[in-house]
Amino acid sequence: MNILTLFVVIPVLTVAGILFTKDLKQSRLVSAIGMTAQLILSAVLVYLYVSERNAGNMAPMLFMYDLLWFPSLNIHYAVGVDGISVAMIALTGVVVFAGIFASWKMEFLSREFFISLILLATGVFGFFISLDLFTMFLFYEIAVIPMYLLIGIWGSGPKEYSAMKLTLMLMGGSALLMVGILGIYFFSVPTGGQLTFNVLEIAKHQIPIEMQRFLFPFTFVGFGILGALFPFHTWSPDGHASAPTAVSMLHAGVLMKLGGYGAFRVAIYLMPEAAHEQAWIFIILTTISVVYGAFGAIFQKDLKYINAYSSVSHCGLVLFAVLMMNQTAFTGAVIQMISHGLMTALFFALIGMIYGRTHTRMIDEMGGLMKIIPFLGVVYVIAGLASLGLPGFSGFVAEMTIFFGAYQHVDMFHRIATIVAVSSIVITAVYILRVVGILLMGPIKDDHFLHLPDANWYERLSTITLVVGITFIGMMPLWLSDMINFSLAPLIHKLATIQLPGM
Amino acid sequence: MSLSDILIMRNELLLTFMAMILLTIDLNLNHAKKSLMIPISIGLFLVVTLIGFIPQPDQSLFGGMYHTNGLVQLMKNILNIGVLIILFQSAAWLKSPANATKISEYFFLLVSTLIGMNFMISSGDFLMLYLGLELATIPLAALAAFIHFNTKSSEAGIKLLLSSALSSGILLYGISMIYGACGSIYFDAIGAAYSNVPLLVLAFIFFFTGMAFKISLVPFHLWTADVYEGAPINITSYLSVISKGAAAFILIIVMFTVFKTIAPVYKSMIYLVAVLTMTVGNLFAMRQKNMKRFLAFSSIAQAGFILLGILGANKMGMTSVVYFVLVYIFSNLGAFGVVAAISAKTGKEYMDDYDGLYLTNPKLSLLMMLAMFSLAGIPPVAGFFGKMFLFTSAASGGYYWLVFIAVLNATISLYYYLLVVKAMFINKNEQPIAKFQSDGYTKIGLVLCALGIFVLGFWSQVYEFINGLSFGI
Amino acid sequence: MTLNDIMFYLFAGSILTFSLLTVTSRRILRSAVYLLFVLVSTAGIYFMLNYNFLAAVQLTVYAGGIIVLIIFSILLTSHVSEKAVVAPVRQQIFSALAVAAGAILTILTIVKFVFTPTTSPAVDANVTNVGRALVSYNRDGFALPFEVISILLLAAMVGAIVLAKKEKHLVPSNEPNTNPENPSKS
Amino acid sequence: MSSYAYTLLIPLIPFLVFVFVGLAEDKLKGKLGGLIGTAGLGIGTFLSYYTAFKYFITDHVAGTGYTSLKAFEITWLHLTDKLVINLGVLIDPISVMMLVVITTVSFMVHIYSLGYMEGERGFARFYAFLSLFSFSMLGLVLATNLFQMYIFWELVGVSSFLLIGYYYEKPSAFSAAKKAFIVTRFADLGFLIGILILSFNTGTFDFQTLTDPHGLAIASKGGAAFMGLSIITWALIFIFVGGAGKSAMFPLHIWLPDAMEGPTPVSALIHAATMVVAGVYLVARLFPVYAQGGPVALEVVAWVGAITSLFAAVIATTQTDIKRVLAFSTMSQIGYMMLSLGVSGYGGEEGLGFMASNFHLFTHAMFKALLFLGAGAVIHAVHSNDMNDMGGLRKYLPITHITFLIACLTIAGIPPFSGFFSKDEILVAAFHSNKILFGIEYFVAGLTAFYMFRLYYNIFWGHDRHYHHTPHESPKVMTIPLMILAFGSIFSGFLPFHNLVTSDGLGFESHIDWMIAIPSVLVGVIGIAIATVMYKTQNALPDKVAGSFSFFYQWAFRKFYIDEIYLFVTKKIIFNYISRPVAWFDRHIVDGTMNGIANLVVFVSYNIRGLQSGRVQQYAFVFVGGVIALVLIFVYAL
Amino acid sequence: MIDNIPLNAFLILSTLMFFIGIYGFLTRRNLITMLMSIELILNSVNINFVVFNKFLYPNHLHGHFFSLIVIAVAASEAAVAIAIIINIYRNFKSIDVDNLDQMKL
Repeated sequence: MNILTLFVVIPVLTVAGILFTKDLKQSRLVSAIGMTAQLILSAVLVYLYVSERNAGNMAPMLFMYDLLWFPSLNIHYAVGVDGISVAMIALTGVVVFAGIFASWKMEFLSREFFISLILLATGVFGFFISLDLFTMFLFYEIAVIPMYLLIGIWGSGPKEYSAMKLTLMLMGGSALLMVGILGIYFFSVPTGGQLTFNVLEIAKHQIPIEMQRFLFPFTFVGFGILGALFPFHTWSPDGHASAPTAVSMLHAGVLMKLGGYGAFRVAIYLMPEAAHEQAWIFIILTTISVVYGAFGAIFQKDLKYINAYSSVSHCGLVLFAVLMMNQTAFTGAVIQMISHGLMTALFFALIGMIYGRTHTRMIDEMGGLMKIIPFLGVVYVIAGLASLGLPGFSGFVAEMTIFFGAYQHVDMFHRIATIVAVSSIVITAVYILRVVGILLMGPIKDDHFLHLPDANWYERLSTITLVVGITFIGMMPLWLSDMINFSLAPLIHKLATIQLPGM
Repeated sequence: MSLSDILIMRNELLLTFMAMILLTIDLNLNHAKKSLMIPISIGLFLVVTLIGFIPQPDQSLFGGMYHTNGLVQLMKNILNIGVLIILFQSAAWLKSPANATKISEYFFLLVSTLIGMNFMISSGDFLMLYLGLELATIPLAALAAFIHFNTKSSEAGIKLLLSSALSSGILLYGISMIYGACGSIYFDAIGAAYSNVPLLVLAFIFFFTGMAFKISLVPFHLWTADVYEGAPINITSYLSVISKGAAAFILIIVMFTVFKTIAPVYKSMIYLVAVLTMTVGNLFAMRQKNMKRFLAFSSIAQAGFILLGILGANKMGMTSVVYFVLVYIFSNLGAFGVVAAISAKTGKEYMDDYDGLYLTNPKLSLLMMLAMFSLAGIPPVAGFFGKMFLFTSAASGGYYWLVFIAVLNATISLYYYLLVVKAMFINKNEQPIAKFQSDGYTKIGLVLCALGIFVLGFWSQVYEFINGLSFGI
Repeated sequence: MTLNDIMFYLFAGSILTFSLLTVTSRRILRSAVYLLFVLVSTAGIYFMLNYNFLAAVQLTVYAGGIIVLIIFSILLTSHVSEKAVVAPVRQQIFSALAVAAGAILTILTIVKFVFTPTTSPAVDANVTNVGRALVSYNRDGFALPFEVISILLLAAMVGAIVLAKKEKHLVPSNEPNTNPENPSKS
Repeated sequence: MSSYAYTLLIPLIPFLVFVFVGLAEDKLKGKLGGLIGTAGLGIGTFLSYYTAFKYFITDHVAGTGYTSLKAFEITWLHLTDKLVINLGVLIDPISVMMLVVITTVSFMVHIYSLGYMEGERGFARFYAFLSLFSFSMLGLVLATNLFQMYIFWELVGVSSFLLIGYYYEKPSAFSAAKKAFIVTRFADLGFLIGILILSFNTGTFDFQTLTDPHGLAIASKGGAAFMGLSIITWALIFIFVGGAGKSAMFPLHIWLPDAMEGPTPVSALIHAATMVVAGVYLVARLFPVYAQGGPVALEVVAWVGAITSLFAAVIATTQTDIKRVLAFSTMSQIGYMMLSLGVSGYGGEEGLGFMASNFHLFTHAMFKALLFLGAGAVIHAVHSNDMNDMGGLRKYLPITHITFLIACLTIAGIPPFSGFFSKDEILVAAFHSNKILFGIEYFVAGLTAFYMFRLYYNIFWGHDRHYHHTPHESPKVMTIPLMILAFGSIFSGFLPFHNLVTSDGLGFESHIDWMIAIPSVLVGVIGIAIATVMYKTQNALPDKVAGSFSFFYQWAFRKFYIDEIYLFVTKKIIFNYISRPVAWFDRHIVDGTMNGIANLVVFVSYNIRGLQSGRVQQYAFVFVGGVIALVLIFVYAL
Repeated sequence: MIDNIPLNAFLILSTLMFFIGIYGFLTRRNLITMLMSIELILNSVNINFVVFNKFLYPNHLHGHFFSLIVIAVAASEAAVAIAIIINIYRNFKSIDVDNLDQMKL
């Protein structure tokens, strides 16, 4: 079996396995085994990919597999990966793994919880391996819909409202996407050819510019909603705040990346001309996202809201970079996706763990936790520092690559936008330190907190996995950056051939 | 025309025989054994359904009044499968003392409406179309009013009958004008003579509204909710699925054959009606608390989606419509099956009653959820593919904005479908519906639905098979 | 103006007048009788057009069958002297406006259209030809509808019987539509 | 070149120590963590001295200039085709000098802390952070390129943050740490923007390429103008903002006084000797670029330096917290260094200011570290920072007293202590460049002497206070570093800096300009004399003086209300007028719109319910109406 | 026979009758009179068919048979309708259409 197909098969088998379990212990064991296998598989994939590249395989996509599914519509189950997808798959593997361990004690309807969670992961994996827009869209929706149950059943606070809002807004996004994808399909080849959903095929030809102008906003905003593009980001704070820990982790860590990845892989890759023409609108929006999200985070009191707004800011940076349309910025966007995925997953894991102990997420009800739960406290600080872009952690690499990429434009507009976006690093520092200060430092606010236990083994496993990921990328970004860089070559080549001004 | 030619009409003939056999057996069966009619009927119908799958040549009979081909046969088979599921689902309800005396009449009337639909789909002229339509409607009104002592049931019956009489009056008027202008009632002759002149457009509108009534398109849908609510559940599901599906089938056939010359006109009309139907259906469905009524409005919205396929006006469009109806049958019957099973056991029909259902009846809840997702068009269940292909065919005609509106409406519909999911899975309930076991018939019916919902999407051969039979303008 | 013309206008006038009376008369029984007049006048027109068979069917089935059925049911459900409740004026005005608009639009459209008669030789609608067409299974034959209508009539009969049949046990024990906690009116 | 490859170990050892001690914090009992850290740094110190010796003496061919060479370099990240981020070790006069400064001070602090921090909770953590800081600072000075410098710049910032917030349970400590981090972060934003602009225009990060006097990468980029200044000038100004932030230049200085919340050894190491001079080092590092690419930027540097030195010196005269006095003094001295750079030219004698700045950096590191450690010993003895709680301590703390006095004399510029020499060079450089600046510095020199001796007298003279227990001299482990640093303070002035550290690598002849030196010594003596009069014995004079300048005194005491202004801007403007409205806007406008759409749908849904009245005639009416409407639209309108 | 009467006269007649029927359907309160209105509608359609057949297409008997079938359908419709109406009368003791609004939104 094709190695990529395994990424869908293993979760499905895991789900099937969970169906036969009886209690929490069994179902979490099955999930853990399945997702560990998935993590190992991700690592194997990275290894295989890199060695294949080193062996001189220059094909744009590796491990391709193609199965004609709906012949009359030319829909295929087509999979294949390049460096970008491999990176995203690895990210997903790590976050899902951490997510399973972060929800080790999910007592209520545990079976159903793990099934939904892994179903979500299936969708994400499927999305990243897909080369066919149809299957891509299919997996996209598979990934979105379990969110409703996950938030609705296992969430907290105004969970029903949040779950509904999140689902509807994301589905509204997919309404835009649907138009975009169908439009691309019907203009995928010059007249007379067999229409196709295959991304690689479509990229060979040029979609008529008038259609691009029409379709690009649909596609970009469609994915952008999932990527928390201003002003369509409001599902994110509510959704994240209400979701259970592992779901927040997966959602912010991985699912939101579908937006960035899709915007890049579909919107920009297939419609570069329109993207170039209309980029300015979205650059303004994403710049607003970046700064606005950061400012929004300063004022929040709920840990999850803070992190959600921070995600708006960070994911805004992804889209911002994607719109800059040069190799460095693209690389930065991908690294930022991975980096943010790991960081925000870590944050949400920690918030969940802290909430599990203190039963509050309001920062002003907590204080001095560092002394009580030093492990979680330290990891929280690490996550915070990573988030504010400290060198040595992945966030720094990503942000710098983005900023330097974005600044390479010759015209003033892009550079001013870049400088505005750069300024978010200060605001980020403000809200991160504010939280760290109130939450962890200072005197202990509540005597009830005095005897809280520090992290358990599974919590440690979950968080350390993510910390290792963040630091590894932060310390040694070159392999990742090169892997991505190489995969950008076809697109860069395409951009070069269409002679866009200002490249 | 020889005897073997007559066998081309095997579906209608078999159903007629079945109806006769049922009446005969019923007359000779004493009172206590009436419930035997259930297995007999289902068994007979199963045979009919299976025979339907034997391939047969395309042929035209009675000088073109009746014609059949692979597509028509497929449509009939689709309806047969749907009816089979409904028969399974009706068993529990029929066994109740109030209905025990009327079992064979129930089956007889149901089968005769199906005969009507079959003739309608096979029709090659407006007379047979009209006749089939009436045959499909009049017994149905009787079925809607089936529960004597229930005022709502009678009300549903008379509402259905009177509204449908009015609509078929208008439809007839349209047909008469078509006849007057084209000089024939045969589709082939009319198709050749049809042109874009005011009278024929007017005639088309009259005809179309008559069909729109059947499919319950806005603004010709208002009867739907009341009738669906009042009628017995299985009749409601029959109305919402089989009746609607049959009408959609014949509508798309005549649209693609008879009226193809005025396609530009009717496309903009369908555009308008599709938008109205989806939107209004959704807006009403949002606020419903009664499950039957809820499903009624949701089925109105679904009908709006069907129009998208007609709008594509090509082979893809027809394929997607037929495929969608097939998927829709399984999805909607899945939903109705659960409602029927719960109603038969507990008499509860309101959404609030479903609160916390998952904890007591997980399997029913899961099926209901799948059905809801399928209706909403969420992958990986079949509804996603059905909707997706409809959108694709509409997009193939360049109707991107319509696709956008449609998907937005699908999103709104997701809202209320999720309300059901929410009730079952999320809401807490002090007294949830107690755990119960359904009888074998119901179970088979539900399992069939679940299978269909799961398999149809991934099994691309189904779609390709339909595609092989379809045609466009 | 020939006698035929006069006959036509007579029939036409009576059809329109009695139609109006049918839908406006406040006494239901009278309405039924006016309807009878309409149907008979229509039969008259059929006679004038030389469609004797159809005219006969019109008289027997419509005038003879349906009107009798209607009158019976009127007698069954209301008193002879009972006056029908009149719809609110608003409803009447709106309906009249809509109907008038519809009629004007339709008639305008019809009038504008030029009908082109066929040049093929006519078939006399005598009973022989009618009978032959009725059992013909070829083009322009109507054997199939004729057979199918029988199924319809049978089904209608069974339906009517089922509905009218007195229940042996009228126990509303299992009435699914009532749920005191959930009023359907909201 | 490769013969210097071992220098990689100098930053690497502290890093490994940090990782090890950091991870094993709980397991390290007693002083083990501290000892490991100290040992690690000891090796580093040894290597640094060896390097300095090797670079300046053994490897140096007489008569040639000192060249810069890369001891080691790897590629860390590709940004664009041209812009590549490398990590490496650059050996040149200033980096070697900084190696010596950093390792010396850091090693002293490590040793000192073994005594000072004894028994503190998180002792090992303290050493882990110290090691992290040493690593970052060493990485910073050894950076081969601007971006590496930025990386370590940030790391330095965070280690400073961690160390200031060492007593994290104290809210004031953490808020000081936060403030330090955010203010410097804000400045770093300028640095980053500067890098963006500079690297974009020059296509390189590499220092060697940037500063190559023969092929200056910036040479061709002079013209492009924005608001009257060339784009390179803007880049350099932005970069200087970064430097100003780290070096606590006005108006980005506000974090430094608060940073005194950290343990005193930390203040000595970071906030006196090493990190705060990073800004100076940055400008020095890019000096050829400044000198040739943006003279205007240099002017800015000079003025900012001058203003800061005056401003800080004025405030220092009024403060009572001894560490704060020292902090303002540090600012003032760094102002000197900046000024010196700002007035310097490039090459030969012209580069006097450059040399003087580095010279002063070097001597300042010694005496300011000494002052802080001495203050630490005092605080250790009396458990208070406030000079009002002190007095007459010379009896109890003899070693501390002597070393402190030496440091005070040094900073006051009294010959033959090292401060005299380095300050004199600065004054000379200023004198040749700009008389106003020179005047300011002259005045500041007097002020410096005054406030240092005010401090000195208040601590060690005057009458005893009520101490909780009798103050006693610190243990050896603390006093020995004091003595070593005192030794450095006295004799480092005799180092031939003009031959070693110059703007173009070539040595030049330097001599003491007595026309300037004598008045400056006089000013220092006057300052000391006034202080002696006012503070040697307890009397009412200070209050009187304060009273007669009460308005000005209050301003100075309140640090000219800069903190309040910042607070106003951050709390009121940013928090209340930006963040709160953003949050509100997001909830009510953006989200409100989304919810509004949903509500609208519900509203419409509610209002069209009349359509579904249950009355079949109405249904029929709609039906007929629908037909007519369709006819109207499609038959008559189309 | 009546060839000199214009076709449109018949069509106008039938159209008027058709809309009168609709008017009746929309305004009559009694279920049976509504049913009678339906009969008017069907009758008008029949006239159309017959007239078209006679005037325009006398070569076949399409219209004729259409009318014939419509009459039969009308009869069966009436039969079922009246059965239901009687049922309603049993339940409501009235056949006023206003009673039939148990179900609405």
